[in-house]
Amino acid sequence: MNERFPVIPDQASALARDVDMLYLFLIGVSAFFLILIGALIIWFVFRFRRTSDTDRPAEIHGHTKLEIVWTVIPLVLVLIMFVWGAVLFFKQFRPPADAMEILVTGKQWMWKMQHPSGRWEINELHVPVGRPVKLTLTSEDVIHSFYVPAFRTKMDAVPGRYTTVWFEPTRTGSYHLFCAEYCGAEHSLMKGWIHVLPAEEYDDWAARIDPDLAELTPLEAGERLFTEMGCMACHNPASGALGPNVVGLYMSEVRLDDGRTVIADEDYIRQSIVEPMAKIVEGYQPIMPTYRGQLDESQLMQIITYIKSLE
Amino acid sequence: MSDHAEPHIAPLKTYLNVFAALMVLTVLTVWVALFDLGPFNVVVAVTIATVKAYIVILYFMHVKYSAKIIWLTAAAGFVWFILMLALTLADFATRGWLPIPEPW
Amino acid sequence: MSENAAKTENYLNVKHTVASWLFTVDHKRIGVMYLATILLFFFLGGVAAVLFRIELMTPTEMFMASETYNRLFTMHGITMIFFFLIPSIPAVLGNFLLPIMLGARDLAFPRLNLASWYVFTFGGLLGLGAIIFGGVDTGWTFYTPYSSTYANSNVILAALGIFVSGFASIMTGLNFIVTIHKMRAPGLTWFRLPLFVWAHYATSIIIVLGTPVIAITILLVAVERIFSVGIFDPALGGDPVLFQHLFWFYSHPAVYIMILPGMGVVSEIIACFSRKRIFGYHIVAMSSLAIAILGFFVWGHHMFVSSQSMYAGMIFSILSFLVAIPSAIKVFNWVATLYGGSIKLDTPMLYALGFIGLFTIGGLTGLFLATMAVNVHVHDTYFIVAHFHYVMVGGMVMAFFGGLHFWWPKITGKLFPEMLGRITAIIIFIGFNLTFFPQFIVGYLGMPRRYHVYPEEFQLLHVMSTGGAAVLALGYMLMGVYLLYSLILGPKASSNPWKAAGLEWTTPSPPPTENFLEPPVVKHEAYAYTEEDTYRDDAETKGDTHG
Amino acid sequence: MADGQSHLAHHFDSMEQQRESSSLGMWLFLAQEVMFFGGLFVAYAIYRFKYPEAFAVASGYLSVGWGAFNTVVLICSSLTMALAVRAAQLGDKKKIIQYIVATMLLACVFLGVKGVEYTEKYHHDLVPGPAFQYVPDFDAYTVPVTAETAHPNFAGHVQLFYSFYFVMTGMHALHMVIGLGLMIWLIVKALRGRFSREYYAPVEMTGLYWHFVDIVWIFLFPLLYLVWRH
Ligand code: HEA
Ligand code: HEA
Ligand code: HEC
Ligand code: CUA
Ligand SMILES: [Cu+2]
Repeated sequence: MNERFPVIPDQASALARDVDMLYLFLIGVSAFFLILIGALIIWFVFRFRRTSDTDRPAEIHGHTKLEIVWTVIPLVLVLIMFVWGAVLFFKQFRPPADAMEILVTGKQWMWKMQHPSGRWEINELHVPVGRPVKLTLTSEDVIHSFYVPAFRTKMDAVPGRYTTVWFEPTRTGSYHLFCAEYCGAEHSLMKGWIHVLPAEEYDDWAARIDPDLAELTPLEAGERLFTEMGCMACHNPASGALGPNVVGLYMSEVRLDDGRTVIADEDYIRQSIVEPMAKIVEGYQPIMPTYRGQLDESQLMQIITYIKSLE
Repeated sequence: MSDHAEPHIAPLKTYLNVFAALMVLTVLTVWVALFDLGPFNVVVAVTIATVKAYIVILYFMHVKYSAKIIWLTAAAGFVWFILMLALTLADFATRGWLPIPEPW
Repeated sequence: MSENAAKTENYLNVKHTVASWLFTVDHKRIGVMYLATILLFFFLGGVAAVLFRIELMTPTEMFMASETYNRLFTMHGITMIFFFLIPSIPAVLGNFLLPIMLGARDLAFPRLNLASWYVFTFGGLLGLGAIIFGGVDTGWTFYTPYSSTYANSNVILAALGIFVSGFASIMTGLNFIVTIHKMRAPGLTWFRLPLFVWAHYATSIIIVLGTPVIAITILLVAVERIFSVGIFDPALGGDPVLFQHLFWFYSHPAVYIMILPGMGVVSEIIACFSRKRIFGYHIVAMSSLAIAILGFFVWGHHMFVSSQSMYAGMIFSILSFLVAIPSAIKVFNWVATLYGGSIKLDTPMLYALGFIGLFTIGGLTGLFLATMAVNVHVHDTYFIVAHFHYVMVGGMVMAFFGGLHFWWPKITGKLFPEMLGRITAIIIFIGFNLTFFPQFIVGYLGMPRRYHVYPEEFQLLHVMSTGGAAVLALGYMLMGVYLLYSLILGPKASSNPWKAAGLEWTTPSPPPTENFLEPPVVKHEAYAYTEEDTYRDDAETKGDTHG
Repeated sequence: MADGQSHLAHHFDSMEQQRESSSLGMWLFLAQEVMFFGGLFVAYAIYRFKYPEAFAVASGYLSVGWGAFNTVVLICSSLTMALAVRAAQLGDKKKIIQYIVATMLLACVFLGVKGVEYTEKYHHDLVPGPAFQYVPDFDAYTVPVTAETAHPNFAGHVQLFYSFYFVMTGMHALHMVIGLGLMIWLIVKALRGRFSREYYAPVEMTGLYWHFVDIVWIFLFPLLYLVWRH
């Protein structure tokens, strides 16, 4: 399209062109009716303008044939729109059986994605060109919506359930990823990029596990994980809120709700994270979710390092 | 609009009969609930409740003797409710279905 | 005051005390009180819009934080929809005109009508309270679980405000239906009713059957927040999408509450300024009912990508298309009415023609949205924002101001400066298109709505849009100025300055307390522009009232 | 608009027009009420559809005895209300008052029983909210282990049932309290001798309202108390 003043976004997926075709059809129909109605109004206004205050136009009650015509034509047109739209819609949401699966979690205010190779990403998603990719979406808090304009696709990530969406990138390059469902203060920052790589390049890329986290010191990575994994929501050192304050926790005495006391060593902290129901701190509800499977061991180590550092 | 200039006054007996019918249906609905009819327990319970509501509306609320427009208004409320329920359920009931296959 | 006015007592000059207004049961005074109240909300909502439009001139944060931005668009949406647009035509023009058009002395339940104004104002104050005490940031749609659990703002107060004002709306709707059924003047059969009345009849059906559902839904959100009982909370197995069903069950039909009265107004104006009976009167009347009824069953088209079942989506999609047909019929019939007429482009007519054009654009883009595959791409982008401003602002607000100008002489007894009126109408038309047309483009390009910061490539279109908003604000400002001027210094209006048909033009301007000097008897169909007595005006006949 | 002799408001032409208007108005109000409760019933239906077992188990903690008793009480009150309206139609002022008082007494019995039930639920920690605690009572009630009952969120689903139990019965009770208020107003009017064979619309309207409240309960009873009793 026109580079200076684009009206249609990049077409970077197999279905983008199909959606645009339908869009153009709709524009065609609309333009036809708009021009027709506009022209008629202008013509009538000039042709039948009031020339004297005593004008008394003749009465016209209606015209049944005409009315049938302008009921049936739109009816046929909208039926075409419906069928075309529905067929394409099913295509948009029927992933091919061989699609590569990526897990996507939305949370205030970022996207977390995990590749089949196990590699995690945040707010950026690398995908291979020419291979169908199926995303399984969920959310940890409120509803978000995974939106890639260049692929003409969008799906809500709903807490408590899994939804799916798929696409087949057809052009390499970087494309916008947006959160399209309003989700709170930084909704407009919950965006990122989709990087479409040549297939081999993607395979190489996916095999390199965790370069980001490895570059940070364990303490930094732990701190980062502590916010990114949502620990802050309940263990904010400032407010404490839902969960006990973990500042100064390390090696302190903790009273449990069954009356026992334990010393909060590394093992205890680790168990609190992966098996939170095992030992409940006195005065708190057993609401902490388990992080088993979400944090790999190295990440657990990093978080524990961070908690230990809190004085 | 109304068919009657003077309001219809139903005989006492009508009210007592309706009352008796409501009582019988109440006993019936508790009694039926003691059997395992699978999904039909709800169906039966709601049907009995609907019958009860219907006779309350007809006799206690005098719709039987009222103008058509009252009929229509009373029916509109219930019909709209049923449509709301039906279309919402249409979503929840078909969520598990797979997309229509290929040629679509 | 001219000697004529000194003689006749009218609803405005019977009494002047504040109490005589606050305790009035006269539908005309209540209509005027509603007018003042909703214009205040329109102003508030508009100021919020102008503020965040300025912020949107730059892709990065300019002068407000994201929290402020979110509170502003939420306040804008809530005040504009619940406290301005929904009551706009029904509670102001409908209240004022419906009994007069029916030849009745008042609405069926005058005290209920007054109660509705109080309830509405109370609801509005709760809403204002929510804004003053920290604001609300959920968007006008209140999607759970954000609104029920996560939002850190005054959701409860705002929810109660909407809950309460909903009942005001129900009272008005109920009153209208009963009045239309039971209080028509002798000779006024159903198919002699003006289309304005038909439109309000259809609107009232939606109000009575739809509004209670939003009331209970929003109450559930408040209950969930206050007691944390987890009705829509996924942590307990609650379903956030269920909230969307219940919300849109009302809020989609509500968009027809927001357009049908406008269509009624436009029918009156077009008939008057082309001196013709509306082409295909019966079909236009019935299409209002069809829209009201069918419009109830399309709500799921707001939820195509919400994880709603695809099959339910298909049902909602096809029904959405079907409900477009009666709207199409109306548009074609209005255009056909112009044919062979005697057309005069006075201010109200300019608004009415603007309505047809803009509503058509808005409605046609509604078809884009009902097309499932396209909806997936444009859902929750500026394309939606453009669509609904075209129908709501280009449609209903245009109709509201058109109607206000049309009946201004009747309501206030004063004339407004006609030339200024026409110029303003044109300014508003241009400003409107400049504001919202670019949003279709930026929306299709992928710009999501409710975004405080955005990628740079969208800036140009946003700047155009903000420029348009400035023109639009200028237009409204101008209108405010000359209407105020007319109210105080305007020349006195005669009973029928536009030479229009309709019972309201047979009574003096402003009308007497009981609406008519003599109980009217209706002898013609509506829009009897071929009858000579249609053109009678007391400016010529000097207060002569026979027949 | 003197309440005394002429009950015809200034804007109506005849008593008949006025009576028909108020009755249509009341019915529209009731249609509105149907949709108001309708929203709750739809939400209830969806959750019951999603979590049938949790709802069955949860409902098991309600007392069918109290529920059935209250159903009978409410039907009786509907009868006395209908008779009050009939008395009004016949112009029998004394009977109007007697029947309304009877209706009010029955309503108080109903609300009293609800109070007992609510306290009971409170003591069993079945009031939804942070304090909600669902401890399966396997002796009183055998819960088969299925995919649903084994779901980690089972207790949450039980809580959902109780959220609806309280919101629905609470909303219903609120309507009854409003009805009681209306009946007090009726008694005052009746004592002042305001009603006659020509003018008794308030009694009739309150009657319609009361029967509506009864109908809501007719549906609530089986839906809340009788989910699973075999
Ligand atoms: C006054 C308000 C109003 C009106 C009248 C309409 C009218 C219509 N709307 Fe709109 N809509 C809104 C207000 C309104 N809408 C709002 C506020 C939202 C967003 C809410 C939010 O998310 O915040 C919205 C969102 C919205 C969506 C959801 C978008 C999304 O979020 O994904 C959809 C989807 O189907 C839709 C469709 C329609 C349709 C099909 C019509 C039809 O009724 C239009 C019918 C009219 C015409 C068709 C034009 C006239 C016809 C012709 C000139 C002849 C030619 C006709 C044919 C060929 C058929 N609307
Ligand atoms: C009746 C409904 C209505 C009306 C009239 C308007 C009017 C306007 N709206 Fe509205 N808008 C909505 C309903 C409406 N809107 C809704 C429902 C939303 C969605 C909210 C959500 O997402 O939750 C929305 C969202 C919305 C957005 C998207 C925000 C986002 O998603 O981030 C934008 C952006 O441009 C916008 C702009 C405007 C503008 C410029 C006007 C202008 O037309 C306003 C012009 C009016 C005035 C300016 C006031 C009167 C002026 C004077 C009396 C003169 C003096 C005043 C000054 C000089 C300031 N609106
Ligand atoms: C939903 C809220 C919530 C989240 C999210 C959460 N926690 Fe907790 N956490 C709690 C609660 C409540 C307790 C106390 C009850 C218990 O022991 O289970 C707790 C207890 C703990 C304890 C034991 C504290 C003590 O004083 O004994 C540790 C350590 C801990 N959490 C670490 C974490 C880490 C690390 C994360 C993030 C990866 C996290 N929590 C996320 C709520 C949460
Ligand atoms: Cu996440 Cu918006
Ligand atoms: Cu809609």
